[in-house]
Amino acid sequence: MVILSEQPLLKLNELAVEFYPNRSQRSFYAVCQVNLELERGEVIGLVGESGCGKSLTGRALLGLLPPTARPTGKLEFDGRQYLIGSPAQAQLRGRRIGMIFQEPTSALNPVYTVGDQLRETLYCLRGLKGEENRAVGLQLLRRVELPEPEKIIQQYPHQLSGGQQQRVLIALALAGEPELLIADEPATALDAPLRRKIIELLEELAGAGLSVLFISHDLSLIREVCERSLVMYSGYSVEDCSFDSEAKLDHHPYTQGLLATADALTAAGSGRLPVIEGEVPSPKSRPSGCPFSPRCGEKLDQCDRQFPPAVSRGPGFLHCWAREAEK
Amino acid sequence: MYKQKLADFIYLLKQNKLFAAALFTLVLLYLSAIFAGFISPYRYDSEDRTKSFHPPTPVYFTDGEGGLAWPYVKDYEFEFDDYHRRIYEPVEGSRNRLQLFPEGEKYNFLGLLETRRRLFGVEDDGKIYLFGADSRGRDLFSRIIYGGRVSLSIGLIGVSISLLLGLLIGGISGYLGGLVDNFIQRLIEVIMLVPAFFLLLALRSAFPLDWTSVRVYFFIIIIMSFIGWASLARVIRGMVLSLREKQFVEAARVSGVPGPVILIKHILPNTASYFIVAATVSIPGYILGESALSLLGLGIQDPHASWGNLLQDAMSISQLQLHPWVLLPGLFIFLTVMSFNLVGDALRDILDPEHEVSGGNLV
Amino acid sequence: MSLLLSFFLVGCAPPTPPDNVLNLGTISAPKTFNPVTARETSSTDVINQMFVGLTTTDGQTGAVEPELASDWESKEDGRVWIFTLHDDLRWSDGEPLTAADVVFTYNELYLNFDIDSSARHSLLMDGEPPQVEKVSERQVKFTYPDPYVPFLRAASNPILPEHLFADISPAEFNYAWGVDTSPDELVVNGPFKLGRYESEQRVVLERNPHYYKNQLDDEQLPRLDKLIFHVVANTDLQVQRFLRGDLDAIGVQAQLYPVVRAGQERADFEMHYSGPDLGTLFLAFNMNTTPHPETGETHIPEHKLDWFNDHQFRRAVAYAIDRQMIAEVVFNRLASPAHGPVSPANEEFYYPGLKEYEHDPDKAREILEEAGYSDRSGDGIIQDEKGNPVKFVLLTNAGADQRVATAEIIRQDLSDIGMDVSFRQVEFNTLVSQLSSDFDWEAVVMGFTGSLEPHFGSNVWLSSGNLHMWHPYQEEPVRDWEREIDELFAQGMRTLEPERRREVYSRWQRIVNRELPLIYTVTSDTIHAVHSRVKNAQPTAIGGLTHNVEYLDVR
Amino acid sequence: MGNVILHRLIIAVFLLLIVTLVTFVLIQMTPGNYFDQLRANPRISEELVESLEERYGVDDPVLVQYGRWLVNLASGDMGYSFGHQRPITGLLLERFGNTIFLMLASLFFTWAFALPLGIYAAVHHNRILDRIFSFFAFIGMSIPNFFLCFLLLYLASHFYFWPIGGMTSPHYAELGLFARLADLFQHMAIPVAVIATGAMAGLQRITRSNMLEVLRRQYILSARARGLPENRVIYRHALRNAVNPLITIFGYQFTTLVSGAALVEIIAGWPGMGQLMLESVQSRDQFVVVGLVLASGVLLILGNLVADILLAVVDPRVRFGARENV
Repeated sequence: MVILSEQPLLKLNELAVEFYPNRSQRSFYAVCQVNLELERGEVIGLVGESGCGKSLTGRALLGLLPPTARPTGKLEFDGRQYLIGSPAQAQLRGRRIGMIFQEPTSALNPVYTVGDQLRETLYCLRGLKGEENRAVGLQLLRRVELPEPEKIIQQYPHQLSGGQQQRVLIALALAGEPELLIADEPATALDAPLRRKIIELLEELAGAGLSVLFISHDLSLIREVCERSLVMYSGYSVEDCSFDSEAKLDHHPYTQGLLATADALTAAGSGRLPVIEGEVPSPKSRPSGCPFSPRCGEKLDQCDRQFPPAVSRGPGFLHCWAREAEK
Repeated sequence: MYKQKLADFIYLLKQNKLFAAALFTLVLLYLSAIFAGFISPYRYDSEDRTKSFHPPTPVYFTDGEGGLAWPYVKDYEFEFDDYHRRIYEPVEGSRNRLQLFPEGEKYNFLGLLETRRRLFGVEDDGKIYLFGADSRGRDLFSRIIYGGRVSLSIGLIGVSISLLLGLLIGGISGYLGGLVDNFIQRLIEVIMLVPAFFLLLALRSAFPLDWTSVRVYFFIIIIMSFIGWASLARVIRGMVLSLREKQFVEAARVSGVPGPVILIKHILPNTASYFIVAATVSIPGYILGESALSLLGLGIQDPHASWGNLLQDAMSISQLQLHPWVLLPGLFIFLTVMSFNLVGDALRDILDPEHEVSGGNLV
Repeated sequence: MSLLLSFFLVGCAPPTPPDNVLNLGTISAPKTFNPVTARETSSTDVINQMFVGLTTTDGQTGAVEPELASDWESKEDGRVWIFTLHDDLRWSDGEPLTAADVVFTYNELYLNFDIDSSARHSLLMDGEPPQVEKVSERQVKFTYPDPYVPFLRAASNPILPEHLFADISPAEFNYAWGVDTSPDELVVNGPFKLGRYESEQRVVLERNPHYYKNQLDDEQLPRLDKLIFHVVANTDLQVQRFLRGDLDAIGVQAQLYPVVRAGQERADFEMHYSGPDLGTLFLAFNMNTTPHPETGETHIPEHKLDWFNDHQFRRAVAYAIDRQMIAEVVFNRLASPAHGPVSPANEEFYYPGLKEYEHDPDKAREILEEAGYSDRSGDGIIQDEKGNPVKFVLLTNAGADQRVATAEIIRQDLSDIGMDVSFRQVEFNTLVSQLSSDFDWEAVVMGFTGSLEPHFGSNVWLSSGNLHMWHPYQEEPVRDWEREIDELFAQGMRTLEPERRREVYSRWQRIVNRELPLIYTVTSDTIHAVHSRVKNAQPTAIGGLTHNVEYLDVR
Repeated sequence: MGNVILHRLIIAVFLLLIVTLVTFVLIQMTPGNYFDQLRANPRISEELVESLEERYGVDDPVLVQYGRWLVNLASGDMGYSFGHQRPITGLLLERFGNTIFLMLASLFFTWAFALPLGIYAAVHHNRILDRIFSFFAFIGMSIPNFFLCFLLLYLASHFYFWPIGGMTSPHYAELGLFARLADLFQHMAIPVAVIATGAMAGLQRITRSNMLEVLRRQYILSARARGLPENRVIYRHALRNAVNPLITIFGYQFTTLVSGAALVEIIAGWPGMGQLMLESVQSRDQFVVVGLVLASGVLLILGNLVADILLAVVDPRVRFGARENV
C-alpha cells in the first residue's frame, strides 16, 4: 500500500518531449504529458506497448535526451526542483539516480575491459583510487552475484554472457550508491532463466531500500514486481493504478486491453489471444483528442476532440472520457 | 507510407532552403540541357572565326542618355595590340536589339520537329556572347548548355547502370553465398584494387580514340559503370546478408517462395532507401569522371561539347590569364556536383538516416 | 586550407642564382645520354651540348661549318670525303681524341646494324654504308660507292671515345650511357660535360675544360660555368617559370606570345624574332591504290581514292583553305602562309617562286564543278560523277593544339565548298600505325620538323619511303610526278655543285607545289624570349638559342 | 591474426595477377605500339623500328608477353620502359616516391584538420560552428579537384608569388637542408592543398557522422547515465569507438588519393605516378602501365593491411576475432 509522505522522492509533472530531428523534418512530440510520483523505497512500474514513450520518460528523469529533443515539465527530486537537461540535473546521474538498459551487450563500451569501466566510474563518482577502488569494485561485482569477479574485471564486454553483462551494468549503476534505480526493460533481451535471476536481483536490491522505476511492456511482470504502476499510451500517462488483485478497479480501456492480453498469456495455450486491435500511432501522426480513441471499444464523441482531464481515483489517476462519464 | 514521405518531402522543400535551391538548380540545368537547342542562341559548333576569344558581351538596358531602352548589345571588333592580344572594342553607334523567339540556326526540338525558333537572339548580324567565345569564336554559353547534355546525362545513365549491376550482383552474391559469393567478392576486389582513375585511363586507352563522340559517350558510360558497380554491390551484399536472416524472409522461404522471387520481391525493395541516396550522391562521381577524361582529351571530342572538354582551354594558365571566362564550365560542374551533394544529403535525412553513404568520386 | 598553407610558407623566397649559369627549360627529361641511340629531342638537345661531330651547322646561315674537323675535302664528285681533325683534341678525361675515335664511332657504332642508331639512315647511300678508314692520326677517309653529297651534313653526328667502348658488345652498347650514368663515366668532347642529373627534374652541365675551343682567342670557352636544363612539363608552365625568372630563355609558341609579351611589363627580357621556323604543317589525302595483299581490295573505298587521286580535287582543296585565317586564329597572326615543302627559313633551298594558293572558295567550287563534282541532290553536299557524296574523315593527333585547331579550320573551309568532312583526333601512335601499316585513313593534318638538307626527307618523298604518306612503300612509282621526284632525289644526293643542287630541289618543290600530294598551310614564326642578363644571345630559327652556346654569358 | 594476414596476402597476389593480365590484354587490344611513333620521324629508318619491335617482342601474342613479364618479375625485373629507355624498377620507385611523398603530406593535413573539426562539429551538433564547418565541407567536397587546381595555379601565376610546376626550384641543389625542405614544401603546397581539400571535406563529414552515431550508442548513454563527466564520455568513450571505422577509411583513402592525386599531378606538373600513367598510356609504353597498375595495387593492399592491423590494435573485438567488421 502506498504510504503518502509529505515529500515524495521523485515528482514529475506534465513532462513533454518535443523532437526537432533535423532541418528536413518537422518537429513532433514523442512524450506529451506524463505525471509521476515516486516515494522512497517504492518499486513502481511504467508500462505500455512499444513506442509509447516509456524509455524517453526514463531518460528524461536523468536529463539524457537526444540533442534533438526539447523537454518541458517539472521535475522534483528529493524536494528540489530541477530543470530537465540542466547541469544540476546531470549531477544526479549515477550519484542519486542510476539507470540500466534493455540491451546489456550494447550498453557496455566494447573497447574497454569491465575493470576499466568500473574503476573509472568509481573514480569519477566517489574519487576512489588504487587498492580501495579495486576492492570496492570487486565488492560491487559480488553484490550483483557475479562469480569470479577477479577474472571478470580483466575481460572485455564481448567475452561475457548477456546475463553477466547485465549484472556488470547493474554493478556500474550502483557504483555511485544511488537512491533510485531506473531499470529500462532490464531483462527483456535475456533468456527466460536469466531474466528470472535478474528480476530476483532487482527485487533483492529493492528490499534493501533502493527505489526502483521499472520500465517494461510486459504487464504480467510489472504486476508481479511493482506495488504501483503508471500506464503510458502514445506519450501520455493514461492511468496510475495498482494491480493489487483485491482492488478491482475500473481500469482505463487501454489498461484493460493490456490486462486481457497478459491474462491470456499466463493461462497459456487457451486458444486465440485477445489483442488490442490496431497499432500505437506514430508520434508524428498522433490523432487529436485521446490518442487511444481509434482503438478504443468505448469511444465517445468527445474522445476525438480533446484529451480527457485527469480523474483522480483513490490512489492514482485516470484519463478517460468514458470513465469520467461513468462517474 | 509513401504519402507520408511525400508530405515530408514537401515540408523539406519549405524548410531546407539550401535543398530547395539545389533542387531548383538541378531542375533548371536539366531543363536547359533538354531544351538546349531552344535556349542557346547558337549551335554548339557554329563558329565565327573573326570573333576569336570574344569577351562576354554586356547587355545594355539604357540608351546612353539615362533613359531606358529595349535591351541591346553592341558590335565588337578586335585589333591585335602590340602584344598580339585581341583587344575588342565596341563599334561606334552599333546597337543590336535583343529579340525573343527569333529564327536562328536549325535544330531538332526534342527529336520531334525541326525548327529555327530560339529563346533569344540578336537582331541583324549582331552576336551575343553571354559567356564569351572560344578560340574559334564559338559561343561559350551555347556550348555550355549543349555540353550539359553530355555531362548531366552521363551521371544519370551511368548511375542507373551501376545501380542495376550493383543491385543484381550484390544481391545475388549476398543471397546465394558460397562459391558464387566468393567469386563475386574477388571480382569486386580486382576492380577496387586499381585506382579508379588509372583504371579509367587504361580502359579508355584500350579503345581507339577516333570513335565518334556518340560512341565515346556510350563507352565512357560503360567504363564508369563497370568501375562504379563494385562498391555498391559490396554494400548491397552486406545488407542482403543481414536481411536474409530476417523473419519475413525466413517466412517466405518456409512457405516455398522461390529464391529469385524472394530476392526481388522481399529483399531488394528493403534496400531502396539506401539506393536512392547512394544514387544521388554517386552521380557527381560520373560527372567528374567524364570531365576528367574529356579534360585530358580522352573523352568527348571537339566539336561536340561537354563541360570537361570545354575546360581543356583552362588547362593552360596563360589562356586563363588572357581569357578568364574559359573557367566558366568548371563553375557549372561545381554547381551541379554541389547540388547533387546537397540533395543527397537532404534525401538521406528523410529516407535513410542510418547509413552514411559516400559517393566515391573517381577523381 | 590552401590559404593557411600559403601563409605558412610564404616567407620562404627563392635565393638568388649563382653567376654565369644559364637556365633553360625542356618539356621532358632526357631518356639517355647515349648520342648514338638517342631518338628524341629531349635527349639530343642535351647531348648536343656535350658531344660534337666532325662538322656542324652554322646557326645563322645554315651552312656546314667545321667542328672537330678543321678542314675537309671531297674527291670524285663527292664520293670520297677526307676530314682533317684539329690539333691536339682531347676528351674530357684528358685522353687524346684521334682519327681512331672517328673511325671507331662510324664503323662500330653508327654503321653497326646491331646497334639502335637513329643516325644510320642518313649515313647510308641507297642503303649502302661508306667505307671509313684512318688515313693518319688526324685524317679520316669516307668512301661511298657513288657520290653522296648530304654526307657533309650527316658528318655532324657526335664522335664517341673508343677507349671506353672498344670492347663493348652491341647489345650492351644499346643500353650504355643511360641517364643513370655517373658523370665521370660520361666522357665528352663538346663544350659541356655532365655535372649531375637530378632524375626527371634537371640536368646540370658543367664546363668541359678540355673543350677544343677552350683557349680560342685566349678566352675560356664556353663562358658559362653551368648550363642547366630544367624539366618543365609543358610550354605553358615554361612560360610561367620564365616570367618568374626561373628560366633564362624560352622558345615562345604563337598561342602563348601575348602572355609572354605582357610579362615584359614586370620582367626584364627581350623578344627575339627569327622569322619562319623550319617545320611544316600540311593536309594529306590517302592516295594509296595498292590493294591489300590478302583481300585484294584497296584500303579505303575506291571512289574516295578516285577523288583523292584527282589533281583537280586537291587543287580545289588548296584554294579552299584560308591560310590567313589559320595564321590569325591559331597562331595569333604569328605565322605566314606556306605553299611548299621547304620553309623560307632554309635559305639555301627555299624556292620563292612557288604558286600561291590564295583563299578563294569560289575558284575552288569552280574547279570542282569543272571536274564533275557538284551538288546534284541539293543537300548542300557535292557528289562526284557517280553520285557518291564527297564525305570523308579528317584526322590529326590528339593533344597537338595547333594541329587540332588547324584541322578544325580546314574542316570548316572544306564544308564551305560542299564537302562533308568530319574531324577526329587520334592518339599519335594509333595515327602513325594507321598511316604506316593499316593505310585505312582518308585525310590527315600532320607536321614535320624540317631539316636543312632536303635529302633527309627522302623517307617522305621517295615513292618507296615509309613516310611517303599518301602512298607509301611503292615498288614502282605509280604516278609520273612521283617517278620524277624519285629521280630528282637520286640526282640531288649525287650533285656536288651547290647551284645545280639547288636547282634540282627547286624542281622538286615546284612539282610538289603543282601536284599537291601534301597541301601546305602555314609556317609559324620562331620567337624566343631571352632574359636581359643573358649576353650575346642571338637565337635563330635554325640553331635555336644554343647555336652559339659557348659565347653565351649570364651576368 | 597472422593467419588472416597470410590468407589475405595470398588472395592479394592472386588478384594482382588477374589485374596485371587484364591490363596487359587491354593495352594489346589497341592498334599500334610504342615504336610506331618513331615511324613518324623521317630520319629514323623502318628497319631500326622493326629491329626494336622484335627485340622487345611487342608483336608477340599477349600471353607469351605476359608470361615473359611474369618470369622476369620473379627475378625482380619489371621490364623496360621504351619511352624512358631505362629499366622500370628504378623509374617506378622514383615516381612512386614522389607520389607517396605528396600523398603523405596530403594525408597529414587531411587528418590533422579533419579529425578535430569533425569531432568538434559532432560534439557541437547543429550549433553555428558545426553549420559553418558543414558548409565548407560541402564546398570542399563538391569543388572538383581539377577546378580548384586551375584556380590556385591561376592565382599563383597571376600574382607571381608562388612557384608553380615541378617539384623544386632551379637552385634546389645549391640550397641548404632547411632551404631545400622549404623549397620542396612550397612546390608541394598547391597540389597538397587541392588533394587535401577534397579529402579533408569528406573525412570531416565522415568523422562527424561517425562521432554522432557513436554518441547515439547505448554505451554512451549508459556512460552518461552512470554520471561520468561529459568530457570523459566524449574523449574516452566516444572517440575511441568513432576512430575505429576511420582506420578502415585510412586504408581506403590510399585508393582515392592515388586516383585523386593523378589528375592533380598532371595539372600541377608534379612528377608522380599519375603523370607517368597518362604519358605511358598515351604512348603505349606497356610495361610502365602494367608496372604502375601493379605498384598501385600493392600500395592499396599494403594500405588496407596496415589499416587492418591498426584496427586490431585498437579494437579488442577484432583482436579476439569476435566480429569481422566494426
